[in-house]
Amino acid sequence: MRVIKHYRVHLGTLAWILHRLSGLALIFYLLLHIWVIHHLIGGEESFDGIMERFNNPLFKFLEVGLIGVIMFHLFNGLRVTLIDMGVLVERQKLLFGIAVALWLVCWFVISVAMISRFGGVPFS
Amino acid sequence: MATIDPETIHDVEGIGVHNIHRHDVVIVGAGLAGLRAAVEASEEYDVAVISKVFPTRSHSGGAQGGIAASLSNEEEDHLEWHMFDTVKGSDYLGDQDAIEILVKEAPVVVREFEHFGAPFSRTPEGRIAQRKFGGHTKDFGRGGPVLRACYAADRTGHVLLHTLYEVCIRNGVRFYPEFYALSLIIRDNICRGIVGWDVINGGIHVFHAKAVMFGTGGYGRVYKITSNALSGTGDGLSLVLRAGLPLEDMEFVQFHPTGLYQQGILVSEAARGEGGYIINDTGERFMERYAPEKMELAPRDLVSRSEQTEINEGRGIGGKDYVHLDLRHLGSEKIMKQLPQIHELAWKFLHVDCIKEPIPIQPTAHYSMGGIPVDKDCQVFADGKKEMVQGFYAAGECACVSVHGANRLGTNSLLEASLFGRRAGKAIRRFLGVQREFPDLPPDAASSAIEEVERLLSSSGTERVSSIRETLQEKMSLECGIFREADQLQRLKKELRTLEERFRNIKIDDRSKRFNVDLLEALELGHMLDFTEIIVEGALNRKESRGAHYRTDFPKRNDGDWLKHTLAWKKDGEIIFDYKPVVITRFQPKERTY
Amino acid sequence: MATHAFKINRYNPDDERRGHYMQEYPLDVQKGWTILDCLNEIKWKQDGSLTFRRSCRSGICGSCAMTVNGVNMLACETQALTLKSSTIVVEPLRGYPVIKDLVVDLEPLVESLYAVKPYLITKTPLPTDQERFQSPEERAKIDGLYECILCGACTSSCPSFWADKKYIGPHGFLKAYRFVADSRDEGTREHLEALDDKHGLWRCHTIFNCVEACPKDLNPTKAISELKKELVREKIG
Amino acid sequence: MKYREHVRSGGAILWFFQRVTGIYLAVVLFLHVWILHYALKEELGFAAVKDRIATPMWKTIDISFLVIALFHGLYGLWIVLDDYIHKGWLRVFIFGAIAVIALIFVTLGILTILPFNPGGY
Ligand SMILES: Cc1cc2nc3c(=O)[nH]c(=O)nc-3n(C[C@H](O)[C@H](O)[C@H](O)COP(=O)(O)OP(=O)(O)OC[C@H]3O[C@@H](n4cnc5c(N)ncnc54)[C@H](O)[C@@H]3O)c2cc1C
Ligand code: HEM
Ligand code: SF4
Ligand code: F3S
Ligand code: FES
Repeated sequence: MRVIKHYRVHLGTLAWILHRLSGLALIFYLLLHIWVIHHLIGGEESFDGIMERFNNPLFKFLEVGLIGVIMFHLFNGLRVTLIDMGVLVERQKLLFGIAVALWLVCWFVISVAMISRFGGVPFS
Repeated sequence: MATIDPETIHDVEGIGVHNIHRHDVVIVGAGLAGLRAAVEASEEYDVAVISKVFPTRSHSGGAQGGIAASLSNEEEDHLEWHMFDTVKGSDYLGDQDAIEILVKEAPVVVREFEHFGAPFSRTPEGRIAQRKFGGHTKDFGRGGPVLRACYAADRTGHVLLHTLYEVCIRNGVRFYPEFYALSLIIRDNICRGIVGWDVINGGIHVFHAKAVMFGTGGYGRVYKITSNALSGTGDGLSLVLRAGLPLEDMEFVQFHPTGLYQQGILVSEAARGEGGYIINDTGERFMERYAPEKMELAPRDLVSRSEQTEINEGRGIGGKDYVHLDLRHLGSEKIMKQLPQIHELAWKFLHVDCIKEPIPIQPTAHYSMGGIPVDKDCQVFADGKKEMVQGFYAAGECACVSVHGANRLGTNSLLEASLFGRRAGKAIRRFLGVQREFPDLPPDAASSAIEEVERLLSSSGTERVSSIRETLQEKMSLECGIFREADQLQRLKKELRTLEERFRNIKIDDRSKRFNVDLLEALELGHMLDFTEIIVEGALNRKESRGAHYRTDFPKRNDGDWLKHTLAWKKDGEIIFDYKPVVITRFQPKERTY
Repeated sequence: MATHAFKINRYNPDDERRGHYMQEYPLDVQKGWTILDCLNEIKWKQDGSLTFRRSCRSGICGSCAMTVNGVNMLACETQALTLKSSTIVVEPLRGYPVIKDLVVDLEPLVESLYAVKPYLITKTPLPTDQERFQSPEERAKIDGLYECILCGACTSSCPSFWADKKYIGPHGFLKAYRFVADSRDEGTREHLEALDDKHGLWRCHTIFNCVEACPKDLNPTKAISELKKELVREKIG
Repeated sequence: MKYREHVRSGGAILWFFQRVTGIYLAVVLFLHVWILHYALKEELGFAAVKDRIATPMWKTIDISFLVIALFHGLYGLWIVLDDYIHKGWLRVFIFGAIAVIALIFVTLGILTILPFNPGGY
């Protein structure tokens, strides 16, 4: 009905949208993951075989992305929890900045560790 | 908000309107006066409040400085001192019996506000905090300024209005927000209700009541520079005039000395109460020359006149029509704690940081001392003096009890609105204890209102409402402002006639029924034109200077001829004057110096 | 004296077929004009049918909240030139039903206000001839809460409200907390009742749009976080 | 004006739980990352995983991780849907579906973790 429905995306909205999307992505990943792992209890060979298949650049890339999603949701989740506890409510933007900084640092560090060592399946 | 509760709708044969609502009490106006009466009456009766704006949008919410009561929370104070200041402030035109009630009940009213939940600022001991305000003094004017104005930072009106609204919700008061009162139904001196316009959906509604109360506020909007809201158009006054009732003391219009330059938006007197200076182009605190003792805290009429004199004599800042309000010496901490809203206003509207710069100010039309003549229980006089209209009450700025006489002291009007609103509520309860029946509704109850709306909606002339209104405002500011003179007023009188001519030839762009602000502005202009004539003729008629009314051709107060209230009717387009004596009990008129 | 283009949402309920559309008005904006001054100028000089609410024009009555260039604000205290844009898009508050042009139906706002029992609830008898005492420190606890002008800018900016029209909204929460935080109030339970609700506090996802929108610089999110804690404390001990 | 109808939600405890589980997940996730990518010295493979999971402590941790992650995630999913879906029957259906999913996947996960015994496989 209305012509324009644009509302400016403030920092808080951005954080919320990303948190929502990352949360949804994670729950679907988790379900998938449990399903896959369940099928692996067949024994050592199939497990390692599958792991071997995951050990290629494409899956490494996807995994790095996954770590990014998890780490964002984690740090923003902690930000939200702090705000709920009444910590730094008036400085939420600063808090978001801190969360983003920690997110990027952790993402980077873990990704480097992951790529430089071996293919691993998170949640295993 | 526009939903109608079917329970309140009653059919009455032969009245061609959408709905008829029946309530014991119908109150028009949701400012402090209206809501305080609603709180009182709703303890016992079914009360409806009709307001052209949503209740908390009423103009009372804009009041900043405080509400007067001699609580002695901060220092010694007495009822008698408050009474003396009010009488003297009124330039001895205030009725002293009414003023006595005002000062006596003030502490009760303010404490009740606290009991209702109003978040007043507090003293270190936890009592209601008080500050200084212009014209309020110790020891019958012999001492310095007294701490008498009870306040909540500089949002006093806002907290009182919201508190009353909240108590009304608690008491189950029925609100009709965004309903515009079109006419009063008075026959044989008995008030039977009002006719209203449903702004949101369009349509005429009749409100049938045993008692009607008006708290419709002031009319600052007839001036160009005013502190009043855009809705401050004094509608109630012309509704009363049109019902054939008189108005009292309309020539007394208060100009507040500190309006934001060109905007008129009020910088509360609290700014001076907290110690602000007013300075002219040469950096002089010129109030030294006009009121050596009270300086900036002299009453408003005096400070405004002094300011205007400075401006007229070329000592405005840069020769322009404004002076400076300087708060810098108060320091940022005090400004942010006690006057946060002023800081915000100056910043948002003038881009002035009052911690670092002085604020450009000019006098601004602020308050109407006159209004609907009522007795001490707020019942409206049919003849202005003795005879009463049954079931019709008025309180607040639209009424004239008269406690402010020729000039109101700051903080006395929030007090008046709530205190007399409360009295009106009590009087209505007493009245309804006796009057158990609804008076009959005449079959033509709504006809004049319907006619008016239809005429305006179908008007197809050439004049814009806004251009007539602008001319009116400019002329009023120029020729019936702080300084008045016979020639100017005569000219203005003629001008008003042409404006009325032009008004008959208006066109409105919006012909729809729903939320038609164009129609409302036309209705409001009609009201303004009706009663400004009385202001102008009253000013012309009163050949003396008293309080806010200053005639350059009669610069002295003249108690011999003019220590009396003006009553004015409008009959067949002509204005008829009558007078009534001022009630003087304790304080005999003296020369008024500060 | 820059020429601005005002793009204003128009809607006339009598012309449902046309529905909502944007109408453009050119205007020479003068220094010092607020958005409200501009709208008045358009209404008074160009098109009398343009409809919006206004009253105090000094940011205290709450009438003129609307969406300007995609953000909720009070038209009367926003300088047009500080927007630094020559196109100014003005829309009615989002989330409320539109009555006409820029005027929205605030019934939902009032309804959720009523829901939190927005008045001081006391049980101990009042002192006679005296105010209740409240120390300046206790009084300071409701600073940042009592100033709300019920303009609706906050709730209308909240994505949770866009999704759920019955959401009580930040203005309701702020009002509830204004009483919960008041040392004189003895009705915490009553105020909280409506908040622990399907349309209540738990619908707030800490988005902070309300804080960004509030023209009085209040912080509903802070009030909300206090209320959530209060409710959890009540449930869990 | 009538007061609106009050619809109880019991949201307080669930809301609180969402925070607590979030914090728990944060701790366990870091632990997880640490074990996988830093502490583990050998190649990440079945053998490594098996030995770790076989201990009772890790079983407890992993099962709680599983249950709590599922709770947090699925309740999170419900929060999101709750915002946008207002039709009564659809809500009941979705809520039921989520509960069923929760049950299935908890069972599935536990069936995966439990069989790991020091001597098993
Ligand atoms: C900026 C400013 C600051 C002030 N500061 C102070 C102060 O510090 N201390 C002090 O004591 N006084 C102060 N005053 C004065 C004081 O605020 C007013 O005199 C007082 O609030 C008037 O209250 P009221 O209830 O009579 O009317 P208002 O609050 O003006 O209410 C009028 C009501 O009538 C309704 N109404 C009007 N016409 C119609 C109609 N046709 N149909 C339906 N409804 C209608 C309006 O909608 C409104 O609800 C100040 C005034 C201004 C302008
Ligand atoms: C790592 C630590 C985690 C923390 C600290 C955390 C924290 C949070 C918090 C505080 C919320 C509530 C947001 C709100 O109500 O507004 C939330 C929501 C959510 N979380 Fe997590 N979480 C974590 C991990 C996970 C994981 C592993 C998943 C997936 C299984 C997940 C899925 C979700 C979902 C779907 C939501 C709902 C999103 C929304 O309400 O917008 N979270 N999380
Ligand atoms: S909290 Fe702020 S934005 Fe919300 S209604 Fe109150 S004043 Fe307006
Ligand atoms: S924007 Fe809405 S979601 Fe919460 S923090 Fe404010 S109420
Ligand atoms: S007109 Fe009152 S807040 Fe804008």
